[in-house]
Amino acid sequence: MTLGVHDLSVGRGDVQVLTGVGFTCAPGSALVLRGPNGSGKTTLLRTLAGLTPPIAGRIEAAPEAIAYAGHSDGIKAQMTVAENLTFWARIAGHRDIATALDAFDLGSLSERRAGELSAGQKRRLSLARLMVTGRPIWCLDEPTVSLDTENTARFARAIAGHLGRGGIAIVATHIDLGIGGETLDVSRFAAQSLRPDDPFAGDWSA
Amino acid sequence: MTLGVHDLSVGRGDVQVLTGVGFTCAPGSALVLRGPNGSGKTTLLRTLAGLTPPIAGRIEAAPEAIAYAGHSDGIKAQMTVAENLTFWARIAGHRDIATALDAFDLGSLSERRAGELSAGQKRRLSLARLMVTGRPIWCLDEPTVSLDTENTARFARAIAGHLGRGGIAIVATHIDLGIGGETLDVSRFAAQSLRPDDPFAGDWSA
Amino acid sequence: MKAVLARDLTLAFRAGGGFGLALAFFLIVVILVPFGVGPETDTLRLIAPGILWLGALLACLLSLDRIFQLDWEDGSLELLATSALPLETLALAKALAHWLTTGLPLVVAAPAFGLLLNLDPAAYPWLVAALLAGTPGLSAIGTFGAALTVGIRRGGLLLSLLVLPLYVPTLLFGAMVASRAAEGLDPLPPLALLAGLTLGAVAAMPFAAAGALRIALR
Amino acid sequence: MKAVLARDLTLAFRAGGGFGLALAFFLIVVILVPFGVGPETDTLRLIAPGILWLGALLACLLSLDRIFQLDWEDGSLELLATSALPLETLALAKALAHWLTTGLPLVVAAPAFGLLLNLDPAAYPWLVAALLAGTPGLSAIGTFGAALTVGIRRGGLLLSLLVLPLYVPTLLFGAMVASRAAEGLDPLPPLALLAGLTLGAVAAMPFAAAGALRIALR
Amino acid sequence: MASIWEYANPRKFMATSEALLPWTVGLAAATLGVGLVWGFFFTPDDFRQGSTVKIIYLHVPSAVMAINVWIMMLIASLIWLVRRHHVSALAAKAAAGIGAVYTMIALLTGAIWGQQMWGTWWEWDPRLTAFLVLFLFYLGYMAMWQAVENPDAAADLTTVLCLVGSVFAVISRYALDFWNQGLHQDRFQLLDGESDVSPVFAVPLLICIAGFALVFVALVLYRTRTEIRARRLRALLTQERLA
Ligand code: HEM
Ligand SMILES: Nc1ncnc2c1ncn2[C@@H]1O[C@H](COP(=O)(O)OP(=O)(O)OP(=O)(O)O)[C@@H](O)[C@H]1O
Ligand SMILES: Nc1ncnc2c1ncn2[C@@H]1O[C@H](COP(=O)(O)OP(=O)(O)OP(=O)(O)O)[C@@H](O)[C@H]1O
Ligand SMILES: [Mg+2]
Ligand SMILES: [Mg+2]
Repeated sequence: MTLGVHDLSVGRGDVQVLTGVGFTCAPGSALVLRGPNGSGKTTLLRTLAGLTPPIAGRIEAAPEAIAYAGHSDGIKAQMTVAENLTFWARIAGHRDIATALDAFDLGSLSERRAGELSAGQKRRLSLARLMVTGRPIWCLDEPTVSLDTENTARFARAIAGHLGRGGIAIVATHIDLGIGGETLDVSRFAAQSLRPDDPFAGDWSA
Repeated sequence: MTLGVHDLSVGRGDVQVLTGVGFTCAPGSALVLRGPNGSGKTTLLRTLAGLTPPIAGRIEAAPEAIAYAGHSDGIKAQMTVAENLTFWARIAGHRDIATALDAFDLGSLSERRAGELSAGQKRRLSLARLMVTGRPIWCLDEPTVSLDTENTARFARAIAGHLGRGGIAIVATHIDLGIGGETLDVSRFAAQSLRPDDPFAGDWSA
Repeated sequence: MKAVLARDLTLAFRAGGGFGLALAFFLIVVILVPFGVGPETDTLRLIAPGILWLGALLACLLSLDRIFQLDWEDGSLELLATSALPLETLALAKALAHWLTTGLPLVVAAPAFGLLLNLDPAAYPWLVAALLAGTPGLSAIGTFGAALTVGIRRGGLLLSLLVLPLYVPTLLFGAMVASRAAEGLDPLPPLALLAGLTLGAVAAMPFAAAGALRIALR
Repeated sequence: MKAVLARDLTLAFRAGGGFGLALAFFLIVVILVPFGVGPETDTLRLIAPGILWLGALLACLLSLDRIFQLDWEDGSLELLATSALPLETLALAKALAHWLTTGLPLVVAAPAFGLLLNLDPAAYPWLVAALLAGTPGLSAIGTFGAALTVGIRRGGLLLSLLVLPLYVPTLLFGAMVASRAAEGLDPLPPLALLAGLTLGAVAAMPFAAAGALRIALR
Repeated sequence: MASIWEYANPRKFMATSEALLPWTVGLAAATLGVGLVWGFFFTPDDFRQGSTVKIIYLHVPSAVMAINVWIMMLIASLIWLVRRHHVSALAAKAAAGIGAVYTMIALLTGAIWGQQMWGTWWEWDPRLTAFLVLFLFYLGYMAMWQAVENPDAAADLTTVLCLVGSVFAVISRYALDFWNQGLHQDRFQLLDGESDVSPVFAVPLLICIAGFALVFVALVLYRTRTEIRARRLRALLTQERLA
């Protein structure tokens, strides 16, 4: 499974944020998205995940292959860590959550209510959620926010394992994650203009 | 204005997280809180800010001197950046938001609806909010999450300015912020036990 | 589908989940009415079926915004939308969970509340039958409304505004069943209409709701 | 205080703020009642004042959870609690904003809705007077309830449950004013009681609400 | 030949409507003026209803138009849904306010008339009720436009709403044909030979209906232009911000 992006334009609301984005990711490779605040990393990842329709261009990969983890994590505070994970595993069609719990050292927390976790513990849970989806392409938006050094290393190992199984990871970040992979500076594609297909834009004086 | 903390025990829910915490911060000094995930940094900061009552111990500083900025930022998505800031400035009893806007380079975003900001832009707004409170002691929980390098530097300058005016900053973080100051590893005070004043705990067999 | 249903039911029974509150609200409306309109037994008996239905409807309404809004706020809805589960199935599971936690308890408890309003004895079985036939429709229509207003912060009031007019036919026929039974007339025709309405709503809802969700999540 | 008031009003008028929706909901309840109880003019006239009050009360209720919940969710409430503004003032400003966006429109529109229910002509001025005297009390009590349930995710139904019993006296006297006027009796005594209730609620509420907020935020 | 869809381009629409607007306004004012003056001052009082009958010149045109406006909104929304023409969606949005006002006029005049004729302001008969529900749909429709941030999403969602509301628009017109009960006036056939309204009333009434329709056309053009300008303004502001 290869992810190919061709001449993609992405936007939020009325605004086109990036244009002409193109890259390919072979199985087993990671791509690190970089760029200053507001440059469009989140927008690009949401478009790849199929949450925002692209303005133009083509994404070569079934949306069913992509798992997305953004700022909000879909964790229910009233359910335990294990219950949360089990739910997402069942939605994905299987039931094994032990590997995911292990990968992020959540075993000892598995009976805790998710609402009682610290910021970093919650983040680990939402990364574990990714593993249970069983999807080959991971789109991660600042995944190591709130993680301490030990858990950042755990995350890097999880990514390495995923790539080793032929997966793909696209990761937006501001800090160094130590996962290797190519780096793509999204500000290269900056567009910051109105959507070109907006009929209310342009010069009306003529 | 000095911040003194003496033999403080803090907790969340039924659990005592830290005990015996003690430090003093002279005006113009910063304290960086460190510790692995779940070690109790957030809990300590919330207690200092007066949001959670301490289990035992003493905090020497009027709660009216402390401004807190945690994970949720109190930003109204429907109001513009300037409106949001003005509101907090008025609550604090003054009206100047220009300095705060400048400090975080929000001038060009000031008429944007806050809901349309990227993660890093929102974070800058919530840091700017701290400045308009005009309070001497800042309690910051992972303030540079989502900030790019340029804005992290801006943040460091803002802290330096605040300290220069005789302010105090207590900052919890996992990454290096470049603000100097002493470092306190909260895991030194780890307690992770039931609250000692819980009448249902202890050995009942006797 | 089963996973969603199980999760929603779990959440409803957990602290703050709101199970049983619909029932309590129903009870309060039924109790407040005599205060508002005066305690004359005859007037009460006359308006009892209508008030019971109105109470059920309002209780149902009040819990509608839980259906999707919570999932939207914590990001679950986006994740579910990108998951293997079709949104139609999701909407159906949500409606079913809503009915099980709101409609069903109302059906069971309604006869007891009928006592409070001096409902005619002959009307009891019909009241239950009508509620049983009507409330799934309320949940289905409500799920559609909830899908329309998801993503609008505190869309609760807007949701009511959109959904209540759609509840009019159900209310009309529902109240008619019990009041015809109380007057000794044949309550079957409105009951059949009621069941028809519900069937229609349940059949059409998943598609309409899924469409609305797709637009809202875009 | 002014800052909070201005912000809440701004938010109410902005997209999704919900201004006017209480009115729409009131209208809908008033319309639904005839469907439930049947369109006989005499019955309607009899229960009109009670139903109008019930409608106003439910409309008011539905918007209560906006008062503190939104501020709690985005963290504003914590920040306000640690700010220089006393929580008592905050509660008062919130109640006032709620009344201006919900109660006042209801008072203005009530006579028009009276028509739909065939309210007795003699009762109109008294209906308005009673609503004017009573709705600020509803907002005040509601603010207290909202403070009690803040922090409980989707406390809406629980909130209704807590607040509705407190609304009973207001409902009782409010409906009595209009119905006594319709029957040609002196409506002043219940009106005075109503005003007294409101004054009491408005005077006591800020302290009670602030206390509840302090506990909820802990 | 130029396709009719060209007018779905906002610029094209602005140009065309600018030329059309004065004519429509003039024509609307003239027709409505003639119809109302004729109806109010130059028709005899009814032998049974006295001068009350003159309400007919307000009630019937506004009631008829209230329903027609919804149907027009439905058509415009469907055009948006199928062909994604922004002007079409904005026209539907612009029409809603006018339709709601017409509905309100019909409700108010109907109520006043009812007070005279039936001795009651309001009756819960199927047609009147469906009409009132239609009014609620107008309110909900406008609230929905208000509440949704993204204009395209708002257009989509309101289209769904418009579709559902059409059921009630149809019922308020044809309820009597379905149930054949209720107090309200029967549908009279103004145009066929054996009209049950004498031509003395019918001709000015027809002129009034035409007047209300033209007023609607003028207002909808005007308001659609305003909506387009608002969108244009929004685009320009965004453009300026990004520059
Ligand atoms: C609040 C009360 C009333 C409401 C809501 C109301 C509403 C309506 C509606 C919805 C229509 C149909 C328009 C159409 O089919 O396009 C209509 C038409 C009409 N109404 Fe009323 N009406 C009311 C009271 C009255 C009264 C009291 C009278 C006279 C006694 C009256 C006389 C008529 C006539 C003559 C028509 C034209 C008949 C037709 O084309 O169907 N209405 N009204
Ligand atoms: N909901 C929205 N509506 C309109 N514009 C938005 C919205 N969200 C973000 N934007 C704008 O789109 C641009 C790209 O935002 P995006 O969130 O993709 O940036 P980012 O690269 O993820 O930034 P950060 O590093 O701060 O997270 C920004 O200029 C932002 O202001
Ligand atoms: N609401 C809560 N109820 C009960 N326990 C909680 C609650 N929030 C956090 N805890 C527990 O208290 C401990 C301290 O949490 P705290 O949030 O203070 O950690 P932290 O140092 O900020 O961690 P992080 O770096 O992940 O943000 C953790 O073990 C956590 O599981
Ligand atoms: Mg981002
Ligand atoms: Mg923390």
